[in-house]
Amino acid sequence: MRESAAASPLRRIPGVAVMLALLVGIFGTIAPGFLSPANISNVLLQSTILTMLALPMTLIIMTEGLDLSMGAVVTLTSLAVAIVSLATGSMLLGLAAAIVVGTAFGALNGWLVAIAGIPPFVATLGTLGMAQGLCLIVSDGQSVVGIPRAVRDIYSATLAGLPVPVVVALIAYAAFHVLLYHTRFGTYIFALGGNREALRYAGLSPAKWLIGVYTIGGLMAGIAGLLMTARMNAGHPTAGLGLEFDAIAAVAVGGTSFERGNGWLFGTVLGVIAVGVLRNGLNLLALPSSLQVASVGFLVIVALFLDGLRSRS
Amino acid sequence: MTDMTKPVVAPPGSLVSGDLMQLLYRLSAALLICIILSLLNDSFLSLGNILNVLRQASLLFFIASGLTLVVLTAGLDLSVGANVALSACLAGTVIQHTGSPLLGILTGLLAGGIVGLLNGVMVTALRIPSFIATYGMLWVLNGLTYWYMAGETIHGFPPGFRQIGSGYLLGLPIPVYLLLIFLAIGTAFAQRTIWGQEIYAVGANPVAARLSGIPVSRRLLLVYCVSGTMAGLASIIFLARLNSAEADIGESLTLPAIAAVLIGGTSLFGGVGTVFGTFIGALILTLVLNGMNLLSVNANWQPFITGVIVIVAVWLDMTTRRHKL
Amino acid sequence: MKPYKGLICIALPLVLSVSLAPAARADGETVAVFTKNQTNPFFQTVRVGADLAAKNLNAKTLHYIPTKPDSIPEQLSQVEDVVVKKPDAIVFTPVDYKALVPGIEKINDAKIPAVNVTDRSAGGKFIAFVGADDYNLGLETGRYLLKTLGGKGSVVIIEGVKGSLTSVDRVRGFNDAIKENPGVKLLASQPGNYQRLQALQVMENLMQSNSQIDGVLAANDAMAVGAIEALDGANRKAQVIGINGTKEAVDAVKSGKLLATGDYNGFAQGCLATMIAIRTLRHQPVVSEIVLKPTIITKDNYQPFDVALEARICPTWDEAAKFATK
Amino acid sequence: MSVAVHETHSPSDNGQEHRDLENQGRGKQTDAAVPLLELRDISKEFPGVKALDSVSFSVWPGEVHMLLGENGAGKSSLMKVLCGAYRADSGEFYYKGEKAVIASAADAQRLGIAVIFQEFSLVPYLDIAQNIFLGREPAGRLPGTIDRRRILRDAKKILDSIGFDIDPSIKVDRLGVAQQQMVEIAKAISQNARILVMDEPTAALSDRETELLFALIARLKADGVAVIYISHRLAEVFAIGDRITVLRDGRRIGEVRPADATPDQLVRMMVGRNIDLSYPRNFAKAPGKLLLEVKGLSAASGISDIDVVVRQGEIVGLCGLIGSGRTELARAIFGADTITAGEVIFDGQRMNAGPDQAARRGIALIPENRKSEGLALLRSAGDNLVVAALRKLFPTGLFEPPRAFATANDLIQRLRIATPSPRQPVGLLSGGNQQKIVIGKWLAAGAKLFIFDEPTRGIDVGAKSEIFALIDRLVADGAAALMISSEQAEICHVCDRAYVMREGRIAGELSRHELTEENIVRLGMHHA
Repeated sequence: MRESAAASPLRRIPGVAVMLALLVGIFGTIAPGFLSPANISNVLLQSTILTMLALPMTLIIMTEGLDLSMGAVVTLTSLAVAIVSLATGSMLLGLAAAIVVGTAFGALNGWLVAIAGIPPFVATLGTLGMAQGLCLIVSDGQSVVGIPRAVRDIYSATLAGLPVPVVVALIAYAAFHVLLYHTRFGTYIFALGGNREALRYAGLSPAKWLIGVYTIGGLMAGIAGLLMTARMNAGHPTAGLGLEFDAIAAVAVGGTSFERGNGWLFGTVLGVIAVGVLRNGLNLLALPSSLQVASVGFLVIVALFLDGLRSRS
Repeated sequence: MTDMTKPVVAPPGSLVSGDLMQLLYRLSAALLICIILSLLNDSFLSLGNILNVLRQASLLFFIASGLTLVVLTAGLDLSVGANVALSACLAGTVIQHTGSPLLGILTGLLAGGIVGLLNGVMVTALRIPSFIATYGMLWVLNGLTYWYMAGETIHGFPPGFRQIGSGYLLGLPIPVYLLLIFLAIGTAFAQRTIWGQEIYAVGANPVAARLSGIPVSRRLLLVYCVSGTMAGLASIIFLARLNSAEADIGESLTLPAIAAVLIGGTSLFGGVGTVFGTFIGALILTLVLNGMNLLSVNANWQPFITGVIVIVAVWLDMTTRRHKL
Repeated sequence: MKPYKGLICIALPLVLSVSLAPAARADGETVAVFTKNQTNPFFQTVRVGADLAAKNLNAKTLHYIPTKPDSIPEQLSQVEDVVVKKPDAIVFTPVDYKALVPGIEKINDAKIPAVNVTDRSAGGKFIAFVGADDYNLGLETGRYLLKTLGGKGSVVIIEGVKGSLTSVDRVRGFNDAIKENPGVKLLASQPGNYQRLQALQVMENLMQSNSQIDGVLAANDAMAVGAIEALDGANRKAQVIGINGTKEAVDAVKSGKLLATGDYNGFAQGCLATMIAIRTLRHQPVVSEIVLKPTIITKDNYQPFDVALEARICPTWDEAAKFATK
Repeated sequence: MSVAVHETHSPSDNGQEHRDLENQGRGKQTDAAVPLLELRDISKEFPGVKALDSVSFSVWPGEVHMLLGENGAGKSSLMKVLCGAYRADSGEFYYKGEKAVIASAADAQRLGIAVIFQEFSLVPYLDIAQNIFLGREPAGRLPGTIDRRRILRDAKKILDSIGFDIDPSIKVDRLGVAQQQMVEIAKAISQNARILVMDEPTAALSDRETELLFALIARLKADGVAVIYISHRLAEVFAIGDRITVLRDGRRIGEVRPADATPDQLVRMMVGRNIDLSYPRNFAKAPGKLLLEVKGLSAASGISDIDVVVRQGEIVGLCGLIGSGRTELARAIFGADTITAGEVIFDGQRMNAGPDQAARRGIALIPENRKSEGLALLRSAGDNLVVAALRKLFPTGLFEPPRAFATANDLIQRLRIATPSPRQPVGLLSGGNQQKIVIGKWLAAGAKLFIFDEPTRGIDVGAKSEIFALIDRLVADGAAALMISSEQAEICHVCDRAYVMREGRIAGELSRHELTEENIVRLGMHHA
């Protein structure tokens, strides 16, 4: 892997941005109603949950890590929101429960990776199973319904003309931007992936900060869980399974490299939107679903290939 | 090397017996599970059930064994499951149209191999990280399979062919023979051929391997091809086993296969691991599911328990393998 | 199912007349058809039925299927996208009968007439529901098996996906059928998640712990066939029944491997739901609920079902009206 | 005073001993009666090895204390103990005469100890400022945030103070090795380090950069900073050292002042036996037939229009400043980089199919960065020794462990590689032994042309002359060598001819009798 200098975000901007522009251009011309405000807000709305996961996933991947458990954990936190808010009638308690569950799993991931020294892929593959199992156990495979209106309104309500979930996602992005580029924590995240020894020599404990990164992942999974439940107005034991791969794909498409802590937060957002636009556009064109399935794969491969070209030149 | 996640290990290269202990650990773990299960349920130790476990483990092993080589080169193949599905569907069609199992088998192996080759090309020529490349491939394959099958099922194959999956020979299921054969071949390939050695070298340090005159790209291609072809083989066993092909058979196979490889002690950082370990990994996973069925444990617990096992197994690895530096 | 008993011959001209009659009216409506996944053969039968019905009425269908099988978020997104596209009508199978309610409400808000097919949604407004009675299917096929066993012996149930409407009702039907026969002993009831391989391995394991199994009640055909493979593999015999009446199952019945399969008749469901949708658009009278009576496909009556999907023929509206339960 | 005296001394006497030794030597800077930092009877043991055996050692303000010793002598262990990476098993630390504890990096920092490792402790995708202040970022208004303006300002100040003129907001992954080292030093200074430990700082530097570094060290001395300087280059030891401590096998052999010691003396102390510094080399044999012919070679890596020939029995030098294209040429010949023009003819055949072809035909590349490019550190010595010879040893393609084991063992004996067994992971061996393994790998493969890239970098004198003796034997047996080295002395000693590169081109060729350091420098220099 001798793509050091070229891996810098700036040169990567095209990779995903070009792609997104291309998709928007194509669908804008051939897909009826693609550029209608209603549809645009659809795409954004549909991208929010994935964004909430892809942001922390970017940080985790920057530490040369991975979190395969995210999808399952979101599902679990979504169930937590449903069950608790159903029992207590309070949306906030539901959210609190979700955040507690999510953070706990995040911390567990962090502990397994940083302290027990288990490779992230393995550790989170394990916790993926655990979370999935818990989903089935707490729900016994049933959807949880009859949730208080307050929860659902979160998804349908608007704030300053923007749907609340979009606002939440925007806030999340702003928060992550500040976190990564303007705080010590962010600096140490670069170091965790780029040169862990540097942290040790600086008298800092890499383990501590690594746990922090994974915990943030869990926290975001908790918040995303609320959105998920709000969207379905129900908790369902399989609702979020597989989202982790979508998130990882978005991060990769967004131009964050899996080596030496070279991450690009905004690219991730573009990546998420690109995937969303693709699916939405194909739906509007009502192309055969099998084609839609394949096209997602092509998007991922082509985007990575473009970045590959760029990083070699 | 002081990086906690990358322990200094004495790897299983021909000259190191370091991993022998690891295999013993695993064998004893498997045995322990057996003992516990046989205490909890008397029908467990019946010959029938043991063969049953072996036969179920064989399906997992065929996929996982090819995957092991990929992981040995510090790569990953997320497309194996989807590959199995596509290969099975193609092979199934051929058998039904030509009535010739042989042609069908060739089709399955070929299809799997080609998919593997494409993965290899993406990883070597296009320099896409294997994790992402094979993930994209997974979607492409699913798309193809869905389109090709259009929600139909291919079923009903010649009895002769189905023997491969369900037949017995001298009281042993035929898949078990295949399992033993490919276990032997896989181990021999990894430990007793220079290709195997070169694969270990590539996994341990691709740059050094290249500057030692090892054709890294070609070895990687080889590895992904083998992985794909083994998926093709697995698809054949599936066909013969289920006597039918559906678009969704592959879905539930990928993660267990990866889990088997990891439980088997193959390191994701490459250069460390054995095919035999993967076999034991597959065995352990199957034993647990079998036991849960016998004890009619609520199926909801299965993913949870599998997850715990993966973590524990690998954690034991790291603790037993890490040099105190 | 009843209309097929010898009806095909006379059905043909009727269908033609049906298809010609509205041709005079404004036509070419688009119907968006939502199904759960691209992998399960059953939904293919629904889609084919819908396509055929639409063709007969000079309308066209657009299919929306989650790329990840049974993915709730994806179907929700597809609903949102389709609402933008504003098709004339929607035929809807919810991936999850509870979690999709918000999606259906979006459809209602957009004032797009929708027909609920196969899985009865827990909420939202529909013109009509078209489906089969899972409970009675389970009950009838169960009864048929137990009758064949002579009301005694030991049986196992292989359930579908835990918590899914179909599985719950079908298994309830099985159990009630068993209760009616005190001589029958239920050995185990384990989930095979509607998956062939899982059913096969569950069966293999059950055979280890139970030396004698006389009957297997599987909640769908794929699992029934999987169970049969397992039995073959162990050279053991048992009577097996499944549900759905897929092509594969019919062949298995023909060859005597499968005792019987309850006809879920996705094809008719697809036809009728689409017809109702289009008739509504054309202000023709419709019914608000059609629940197909359970039909058991056995060695004696499989012939009419032993035809390629595309070759099947939608029931005419007059026949359809007969099934109306509301 | 004579070295012999020291060797008989017990550590405690030594403490006494070099104190007064200092009082003569030190003079100017500070009048402290006690050393800035003193280590007494420090011991550190690893399973099987006694890395440090009651080592005593002290450093005074404003002096450069050279640390000499073969690899495995305990230098790096001592350093790790100093910076708190290792915890000593026994022994005591005294800071300005007070008893102190160094149990962690934090402790070391508190005492003002800063280490500059060969593998830099920099983060590639952070900018220079963030790297300098890693872990000590100035707090911004909001909790946890960083005061961007201030961190840049402070960084600029530090960089100026060491005369390094660069924009602190540049990302480190854009910097060259030398620049990165400057950042490392700036980092140390910013921690107002009073004790600066440098491990082979000039290993990767060109002559000009080295001069800059020495100037900087002089400035630090003037500020009363104590520098502990580890080096294998005797020339440097005499150039900048105030005191020299020699370690061997984890024990402190003795301490001398440059004025009182001769190179031979130091070498004898280091290796415990006499070594002829003018590496043995018999030029008797006339060069044999043409082996390598490079015609008008250009490569994407930035070399152009290169003509080079190497004959059997020759050692051909390849000199030039760092970045003049030497390594790139080596890689191009080996087929590791893509060629854009010209051709490489080896043994009469045109080479065009990458490293595996080159290796098969008999070209060997011993890369400069052996850890990352020469070896699989996790694999065993044996595995590494046979990896290049697999095809040759097992033409059938079937791998026979016993045979591989035998081959490995034989090489280990022949090259006197210090390893408990072929099963030992290479990562646990010393630099010299690792280098021997890289060479041994190619001996097993039966290479005919050996391309050495800085073969003696980071290798102690003992191993050095062993390796040169080895090279001499190779060419005597009809092989040939192309040797890249920044140490002109070496080139002049051992090479039959030498090419000098400049800016990616061959600046000239020097025959045996023209081969002098002056000529090399003259050719290699950029003409203004």
